[in-house]
Amino acid sequence: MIRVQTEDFDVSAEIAALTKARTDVGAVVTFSGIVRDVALELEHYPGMTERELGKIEEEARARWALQASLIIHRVGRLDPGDNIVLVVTASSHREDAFKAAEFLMDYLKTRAPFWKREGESWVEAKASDDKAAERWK
Amino acid sequence: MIRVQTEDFDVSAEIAALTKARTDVGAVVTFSGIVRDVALELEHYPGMTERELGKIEEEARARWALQASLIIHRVGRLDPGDNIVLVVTASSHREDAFKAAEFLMDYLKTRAPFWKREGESWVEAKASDDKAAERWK
Amino acid sequence: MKLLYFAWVRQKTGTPEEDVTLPDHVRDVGALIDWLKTRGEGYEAAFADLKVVRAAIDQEHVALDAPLGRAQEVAFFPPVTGG
Amino acid sequence: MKLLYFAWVRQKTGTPEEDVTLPDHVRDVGALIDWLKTRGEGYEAAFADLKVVRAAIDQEHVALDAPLGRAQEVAFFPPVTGG
Repeated sequence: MIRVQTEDFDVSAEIAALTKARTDVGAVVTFSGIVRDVALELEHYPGMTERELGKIEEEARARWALQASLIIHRVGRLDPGDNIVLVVTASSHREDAFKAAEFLMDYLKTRAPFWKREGESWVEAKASDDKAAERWK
Repeated sequence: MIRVQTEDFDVSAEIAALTKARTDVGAVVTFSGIVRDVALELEHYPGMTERELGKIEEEARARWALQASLIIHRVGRLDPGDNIVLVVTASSHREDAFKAAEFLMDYLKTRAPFWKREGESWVEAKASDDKAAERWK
Repeated sequence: MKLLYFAWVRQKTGTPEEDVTLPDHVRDVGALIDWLKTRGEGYEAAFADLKVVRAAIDQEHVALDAPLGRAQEVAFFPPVTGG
Repeated sequence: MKLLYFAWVRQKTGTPEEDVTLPDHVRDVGALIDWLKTRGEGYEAAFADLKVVRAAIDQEHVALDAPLGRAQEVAFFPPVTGG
């Protein structure tokens, strides 16, 4: 599942929704990205964002045995301490849940059309993110 | 932080407690282990459990740049769908948070003195868990 | 053809989107960029350093030499920084 | 010396813990196991297959040939299965 939203999210509620009424999920991994020292404005490319996130999720589910997965990305103004992004992966086995969550984050960071602005300056893309994404090839 | 308890835990509340009033945490990874099809009874070695978990956490914090970490393990009777274990790692960088959480789980699985019983039969240790722990050496 | 601009590319071109009719010789993204740069200082500034410009055709990432084909929507933006 | 047993080791010995006074010649975990096996069928069953028995001295994992030294507490249990 994919959601792009201005509202915050609740990690426990999202885990509960994904695992509700199932007894085949043994491992749930979540990644939350949080705004650090400086407030951000998050811009995105509506339409393409959902397509890219959908493709990334599909790719993760082709590579690992997941019972459920979720990507939520917030847009708009975000203050220090605010949540930016949530990835949740649910599997029978912890290794699949961990690997898929890392993959989702690495691909999201390098492929999903979001841009962060801090005050007047746009955040620059990091070479380390490209490198992290490379390892899944 | 280490907790061994019979009560359930709330992932969001634990994340909030770890990251409260900080603006240096950019990445939070959680792992929740959940009971699958069959109810469990979890036995442990009080005293040694806390020591082992403490050592495992200390080792993780020596290896990766973590701002905070938490291990909660439940004991007693647990039904399908119930939480068993929670690991939370908070870092400025996602790679540290991910690696540390995986490490904590791999070491916990092979070193922390807990034993699971399903009905009358004790769950057997898995060679795959030993192998997973080996890679951190 | 619909053109979209995001982040500082949008700020430099001065518009989030526009509809354009391309000259016949503009058949790939590179040629489109060259043509856009003739349209004013803002465009020249936006496309001054192509190492930091990315493109998408119909909401799919493409290289800057990709053919336009029957593209309905072309977008230009900096390397992404979400997550 | 205090001895502790967990999981099926506890079920087989029939006790979760006990205090014992060891003969002088019992100086390592292996010798302790051999001595315990002389104390009855339950102990014999608990220690029949040492591939699946683990030990801790004073709450630290040790190998089955570790010296007892000044151990106050020795525990026996199957490979752990938490998490």
